Amino acid sequence: MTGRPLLTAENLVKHYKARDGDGLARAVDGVSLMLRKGETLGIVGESGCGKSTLARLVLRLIEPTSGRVLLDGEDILALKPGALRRRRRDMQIVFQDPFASLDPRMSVGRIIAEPLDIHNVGSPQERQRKVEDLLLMVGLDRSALDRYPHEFSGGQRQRIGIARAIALEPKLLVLDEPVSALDVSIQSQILNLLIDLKSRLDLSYIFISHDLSVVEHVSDRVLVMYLGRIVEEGTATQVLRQPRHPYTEALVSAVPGAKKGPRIVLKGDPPSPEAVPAGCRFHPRCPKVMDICRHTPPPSIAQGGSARAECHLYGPRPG
Amino acid sequence: MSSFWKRFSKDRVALFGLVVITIVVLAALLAPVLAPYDPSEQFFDGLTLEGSPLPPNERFWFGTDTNGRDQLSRLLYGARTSLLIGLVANGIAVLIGTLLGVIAGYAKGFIGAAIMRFTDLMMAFPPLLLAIALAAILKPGLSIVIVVIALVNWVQIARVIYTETTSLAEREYIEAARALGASTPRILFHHLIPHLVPTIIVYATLGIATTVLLEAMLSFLGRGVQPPTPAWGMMIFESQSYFLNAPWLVFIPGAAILIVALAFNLAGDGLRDALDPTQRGRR
Amino acid sequence: MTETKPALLSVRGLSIGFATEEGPIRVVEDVSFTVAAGETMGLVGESGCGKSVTAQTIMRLLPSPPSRIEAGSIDFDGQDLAQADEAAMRRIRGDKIAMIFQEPMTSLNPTMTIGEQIGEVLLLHRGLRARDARPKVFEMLTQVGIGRPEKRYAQYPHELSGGLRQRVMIAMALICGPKLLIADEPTTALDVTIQAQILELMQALQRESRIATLLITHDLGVVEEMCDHVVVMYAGRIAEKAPAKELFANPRHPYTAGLLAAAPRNAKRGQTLITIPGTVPPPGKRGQGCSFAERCVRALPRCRQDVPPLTGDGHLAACWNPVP
Amino acid sequence: MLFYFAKRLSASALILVGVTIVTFCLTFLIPADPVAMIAGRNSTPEMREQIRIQLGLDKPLIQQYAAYAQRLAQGDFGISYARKSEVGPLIASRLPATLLLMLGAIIAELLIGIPAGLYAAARRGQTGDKVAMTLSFLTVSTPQFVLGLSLLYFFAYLLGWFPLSGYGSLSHLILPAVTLGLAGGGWYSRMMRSSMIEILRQDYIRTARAKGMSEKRVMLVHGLRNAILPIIAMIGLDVGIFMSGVVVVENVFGWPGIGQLMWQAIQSLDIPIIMGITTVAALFIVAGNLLADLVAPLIDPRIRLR
Amino acid sequence: QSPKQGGAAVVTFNNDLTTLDPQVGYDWQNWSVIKSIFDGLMDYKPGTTELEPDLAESYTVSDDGLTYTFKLRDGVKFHNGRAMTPADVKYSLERAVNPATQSPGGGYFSAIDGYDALAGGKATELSGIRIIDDKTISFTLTRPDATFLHLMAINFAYIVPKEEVEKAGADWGKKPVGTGAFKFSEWVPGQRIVLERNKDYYRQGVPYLDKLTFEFGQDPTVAILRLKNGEVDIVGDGIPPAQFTEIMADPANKDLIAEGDQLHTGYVTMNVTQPPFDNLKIRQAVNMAINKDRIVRLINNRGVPASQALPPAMPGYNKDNKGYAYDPDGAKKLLAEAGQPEGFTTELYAMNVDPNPRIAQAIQQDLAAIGIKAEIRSLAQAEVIAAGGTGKAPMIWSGGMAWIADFPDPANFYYGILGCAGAVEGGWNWSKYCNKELDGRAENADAMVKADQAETRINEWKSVFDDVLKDAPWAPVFNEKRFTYHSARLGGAPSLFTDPIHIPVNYDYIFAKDAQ
Ligand SMILES: Nc1ncnc2c1ncn2[C@@H]1O[C@H](COP(=O)(O)OP(=O)(O)OP(=O)(O)O)[C@@H](O)[C@H]1O
Ligand SMILES: Nc1ncnc2c1ncn2[C@@H]1O[C@H](COP(=O)(O)OP(=O)(O)OP(=O)(O)O)[C@@H](O)[C@H]1O
Ligand SMILES: [Mg+2]
Ligand SMILES: [Mg+2]
Repeated sequence: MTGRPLLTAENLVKHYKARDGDGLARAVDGVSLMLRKGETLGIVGESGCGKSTLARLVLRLIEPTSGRVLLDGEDILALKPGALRRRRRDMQIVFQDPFASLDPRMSVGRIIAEPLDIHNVGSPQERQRKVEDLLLMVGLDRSALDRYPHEFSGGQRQRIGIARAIALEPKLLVLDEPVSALDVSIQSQILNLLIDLKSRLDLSYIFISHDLSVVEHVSDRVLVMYLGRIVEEGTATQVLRQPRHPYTEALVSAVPGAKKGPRIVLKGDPPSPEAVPAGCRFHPRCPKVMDICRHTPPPSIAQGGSARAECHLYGPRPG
Repeated sequence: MSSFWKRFSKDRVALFGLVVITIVVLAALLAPVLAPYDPSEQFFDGLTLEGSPLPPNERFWFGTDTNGRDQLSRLLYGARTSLLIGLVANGIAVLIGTLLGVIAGYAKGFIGAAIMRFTDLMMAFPPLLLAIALAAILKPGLSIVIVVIALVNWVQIARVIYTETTSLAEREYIEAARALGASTPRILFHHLIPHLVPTIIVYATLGIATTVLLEAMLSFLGRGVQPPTPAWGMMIFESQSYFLNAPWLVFIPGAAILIVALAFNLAGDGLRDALDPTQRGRR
Repeated sequence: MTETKPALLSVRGLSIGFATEEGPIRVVEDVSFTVAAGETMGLVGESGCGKSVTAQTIMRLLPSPPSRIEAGSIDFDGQDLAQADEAAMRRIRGDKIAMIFQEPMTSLNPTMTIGEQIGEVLLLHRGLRARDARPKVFEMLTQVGIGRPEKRYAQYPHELSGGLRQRVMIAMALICGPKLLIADEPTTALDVTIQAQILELMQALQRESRIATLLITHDLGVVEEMCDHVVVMYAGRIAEKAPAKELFANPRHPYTAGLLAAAPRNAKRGQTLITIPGTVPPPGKRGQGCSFAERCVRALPRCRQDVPPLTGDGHLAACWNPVP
Repeated sequence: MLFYFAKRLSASALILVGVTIVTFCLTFLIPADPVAMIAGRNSTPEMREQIRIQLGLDKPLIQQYAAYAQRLAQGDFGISYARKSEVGPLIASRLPATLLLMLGAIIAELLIGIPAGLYAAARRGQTGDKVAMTLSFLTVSTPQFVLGLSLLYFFAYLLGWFPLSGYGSLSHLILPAVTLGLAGGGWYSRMMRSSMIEILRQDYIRTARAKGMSEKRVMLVHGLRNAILPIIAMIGLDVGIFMSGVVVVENVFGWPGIGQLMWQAIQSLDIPIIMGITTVAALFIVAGNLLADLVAPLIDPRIRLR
Repeated sequence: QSPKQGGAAVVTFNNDLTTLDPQVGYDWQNWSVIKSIFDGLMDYKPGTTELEPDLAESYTVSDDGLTYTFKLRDGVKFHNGRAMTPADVKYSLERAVNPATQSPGGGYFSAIDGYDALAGGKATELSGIRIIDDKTISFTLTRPDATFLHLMAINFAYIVPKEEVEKAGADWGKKPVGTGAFKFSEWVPGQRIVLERNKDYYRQGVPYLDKLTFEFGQDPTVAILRLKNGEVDIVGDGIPPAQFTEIMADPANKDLIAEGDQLHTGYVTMNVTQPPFDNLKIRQAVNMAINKDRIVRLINNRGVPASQALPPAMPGYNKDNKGYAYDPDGAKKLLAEAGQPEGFTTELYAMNVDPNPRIAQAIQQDLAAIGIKAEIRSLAQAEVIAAGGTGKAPMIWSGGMAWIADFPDPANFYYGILGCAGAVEGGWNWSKYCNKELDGRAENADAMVKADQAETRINEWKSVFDDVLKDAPWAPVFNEKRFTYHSARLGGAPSLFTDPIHIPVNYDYIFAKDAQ
């Protein structure tokens, strides 16, 4: 657990032009993170909190408003387009939606071969063999080669997406909700596959999910995001068994069938990144809200070990 | 490929379209063999004593035109011109429209805006005037006709393709391709254009008849295929005022255009379905 | 099964087929269950096992062709819906049986205000004009926890968050006071915190009005919290049927047991999860015998030949070799 | 919102300037000598030179354009070569007829396209659908002159339901409007069909059905509003497409619009008229697109977000 | 049936009327409408080409032929009620010549003294016109001009009231006020022009019609249907070729179709200044190659093969000159003699309105038969005229733009289209044929102004045209005949419906049979 850093992101900010009016959507608003080699970093948070945006930012699939991303010490954001494309060999992504992320007009064989084609890996025969190996590795058989995505179930498609992502043997694999669209029985198959591949191929994961139990199961460390910021971080057990931030507490208690004490039902909807509340962004929904929360953004406060939480509860109280 | 053919050949309607196209193409190619007469020979007895064209009869199966020429021969030879125009001119228009539309839709930003403003400009321009003016710079001839028609017709296609591309570009699999390190041309040609094929086919087939008719308009204005070279559109256009008195002059070439257009449409639908893997074994 | 309350909905031997290009397929086979007034019945199972088809068939919402009720009856309130004509169904839909769907994002018409869409139900079944329906709509909006209904009335779906939209869907479903509510994965698309809100709302509404509910989900956690009885479906058939508590404490069908075991929350962190190998066979590729046999660790030779009947007393399972 | 429209408006203005430049250049490429037309058969070279100077044709092109643009900005389209009268009022006097015809054609398109599309969508895959779609394809491919004369012959001459020619009443409008709009109607029926089929797959349609709504009502109340959007966008473009059509249709039906004027101007290469009409047409095309942009959000509120 | 006063008639045209300004209007369509609104000093007897005084009561010519003195008629009033005076005559002619008017006919009056000064912008009046008293006006010419009386009968010399012209300004062409048989009443742009009977017309008893409506934008095919329906009385554009046979064959139409000659020749010009048509033999070969009979059939026999430039109805037409007979073999021989046995490639321009492209194609085939490959340039009228004016076009088929005489005199068929004056850049002599010797003989002929010289003059013209034919700058093809189809309601002599001067119809004398 003490590998050297593979990926570092510093103070990443992504502001979109708001879809409505001329305001800003603060999709990601000052996020720093660090992923060590061989580690799995889990990111949880509600829909719209900026998880996917963050994932795209660290892969530079979108350009950040500001911030820095270092992969193996190299500044990804400084790369020229051509160099960036070559660098993509080292960083890959698996998307949430196995239906949307595979080109419906490409055969599975071509889909998996595409990264090899793009990066000109080996001879055509070698590629062909590699594609077959990859299929086997993710638990599909050769007959899949000439078939098309729509002929597969969600779980199988996700396997295809994973095969495509690992084809280039990347160092970093970002998994953006890879199992959210899958059935429980399939979900466990894919999670097992991911855990297995990680050790076999020496991968490091950023694992995004809104399912706490899944994140807890696979992650070494966990970040909790709320409205574009990381409100809590720490080891998986720390964060999910002893949540410190009121938001994490609510999140953990809300899981149906979890039966860990009384359920905390938050009032109201998650506010949109186009109208970020002043002070602590969570204060309008926070059951433990204090006066200070309404105007002063909380600092990030260490919680023992590597854990931190952005909450006034743990800060010096005024007066 | 073979599976494509298997699926296409199962579509009986499409197959019918293909057969019709094949027949027409063959007829065009074999015109010198099939045509009973020289298409530009104006028979002295090809007109009545009063100078009216002859209705279909034993000697002239499809009647004669207003110059006393054999309509059947003109139809056969005209197929060459009209198919060429319908396919090539329309094809080029579709090509230009697709490329510009897809680039504008995917590139967004300045390039996209520039292309779309240019399309808007072209759109705001009566195509007829554009055709006349363009043709005025260039000396008339078949290849010029093709170029002119292509330059006039791409606009609408570009618009439609643009709109469709902007929505396609949002798809996750496009982003997936970028994440793999795919270059822009690769994304355009491997991931975007294949999805535009249905739209392209619709426009390509719908454009055939209009293109053939636009050629007629150009001919009328002295910018089209030069007489006495026959072309279907021109055959209709020249004699459209005869349609009450000598209906065969209008309806025979008209039917030819409609049949070919319809055949391409049917074959196009079949092609579209056969090319679409998601249609395999689906209703 | 000891039926203490009279059945409001009683599905018997329901089989549903689809006509496809590759010939007819049987998607739901011999499904029977009852929902008593005021009761919440859970219907769980993997994607594609036929939950939605069953639910939509009760509402007769599936277009026919291609769908077809091949056998069975659907007795609701003394009427066999399987035989009812379209006009009769129209009177029942939205009035006596209401339905809410999984995707609150797409289940509302983007070009109509939510007020119009809720009020429309009253227009259809009570003949009220939009003006007269308004106060009732306001009332309903308040009831499902949407504040400032005057403002919300004129808003369009895209102006609302997912949780609010699902509340709108619930309001729309309940405005005519139906006897049966069919909720097809009502919280699947929502965040946990919002899901918690909606589930609480549904529980509260049920406590008040005692509407019988058929709750479809694939989340066993939700079933555990919400349901009195549970039906577990697999590949178009009922695998297990039992009171909720009994099922979770003591699953008898290997499939149910596998599902429960596969959930990560029940596993040790980082360890290999228990899985059910393979996938659900799609309709049309379901051979003879038990469809689960291929994936089943407890399969016997017999399982591949004969379809097991649903047996048991109160806790029923369709298995030749049930978990003891 | 306002900003968005200001932007659109300025883009439109730019397009119009572009159109005037292109038109101006193009008309100079057309090899005709207006002076010879005006001066007639008995003119002397001196007279012709006089006329050339009067028309300003002796000046460099740039200067001519500048003068043209300046006059245009003041609403002055110049003097027709053949008619010796001002082009502006000439076009203005014809414009209402053409606009009326286009409006009629748009209504005809919608009245033909939408029901046919709905019908085909409701019966997709069945014979009715196939017949409707084949017919729609044929309408797109039929020459307007032939169509116009056929309609005229049968409905006006043989049956006498409509006047043979002229302008002024609704019954005059129907045949030309149908002729001009039929092809578009065929187009729209295809668009309507495919977008309706797409819409009918949407979840909210299922919701509507679950409310106990009849299929007809589902289609008309919930489907139509959403399915019609792509057509709205197309209507904006129609004005441009109609510009070629009105030339033919107005000639067949004796409709006193700018199409006739354009045709005669092309014949006599009356360049001020050609330029004037092109500019005015561009104005209307741009306005049509703008209008479509304005109408779309009224139908689909989501579009306001842009 | 004898003519009655009253009733109305509807005439249709496909194209809009461009103007009703008599000094500007110069196409066959507005030509005759103007004739019904305005008058000149001279006119022709209805249905004939016979000159007679009109607004002039009488005239005298000086012995040297240089001074014409006209005595104006009494009681001629403009439609605005004012009496016409000699000042109006002077004003009108000056208006025609003044370059500001941009009159296409100003050149006709070049013989009047002071023409050059006014046309060149150096004067504001024609010094040759003198008002003698309030009924008399005289014209002094710089050279004798035998066509002068004809010139006083063409539209450009029609009398307009100055105050109305100035009041209307640029709109004058849309609000005409004349002295003619009909009074302008209404112009709905693009739709119709309505004329009313001028009750104060100086000629008693005419016109017969109370109202005359011209409808525009009417496709002739549709107009024929409307005529059959009784909505239209005269199809101004004539019978479309498509319907011609059918209409002629219908016995019901027997009395409804008037047939008459026109002062028209359709011809092919050959640019004599450029090879290969600078070679006489080649021009003659072309003349012999064209199968005129076939072309006449192509136009439904609505004409007769032409042997020479002048049409048969024109004074000076030489009955004895048979022209070049159809003789492809002879033509081939001539080509060979000219050193072009294999033929050559050239271009044939034609106007793109039916039947001209068809005629061009017929000519194309005939030329191909002797080895000449002519590519057809079928273009808008204006483009053909431009190509002819610049001399760019090797061959032009004149149809559609061809010479219909402005007045019935051979001179009118010469200077502009065959003489040196027209053979310049922008001129209408598309052959660019310029024969100084013939020009001189023509001028000599036109100097014969005395009544007793008339026959000599015509004979001289005859010889001029015979010599033109020898040089073969044109290949005359046919002389068109006019067929006018009118409703049964209209009455009048057939010659009125094919009036050689009032084309297509002399509206002043036709009448409505159903007039009350
Ligand atoms: N192109 C864009 N323009 C404007 N706003 C955007 C854009 N893309 C994303 N956003 C906004 O940024 C916020 C974060 O989006 P993001 O997709 O990162 O959320 P997420 O946490 O991944 O949510 P989910 O769980 O639904 O995937 C959202 O509120 C979204 O509306
Ligand atoms: N129109 C149709 N034609 C053919 N097969 C269909 C059709 N609709 C549904 N099916 C099949 O019926 C089966 C049951 O579908 P259903 O939607 O009921 O599943 P579900 O249990 O609701 O799954 P999910 O959890 O994904 O909603 C699926 O295998 C599906 O492929
Ligand atoms: Mg996301
Ligand atoms: Mg479902």
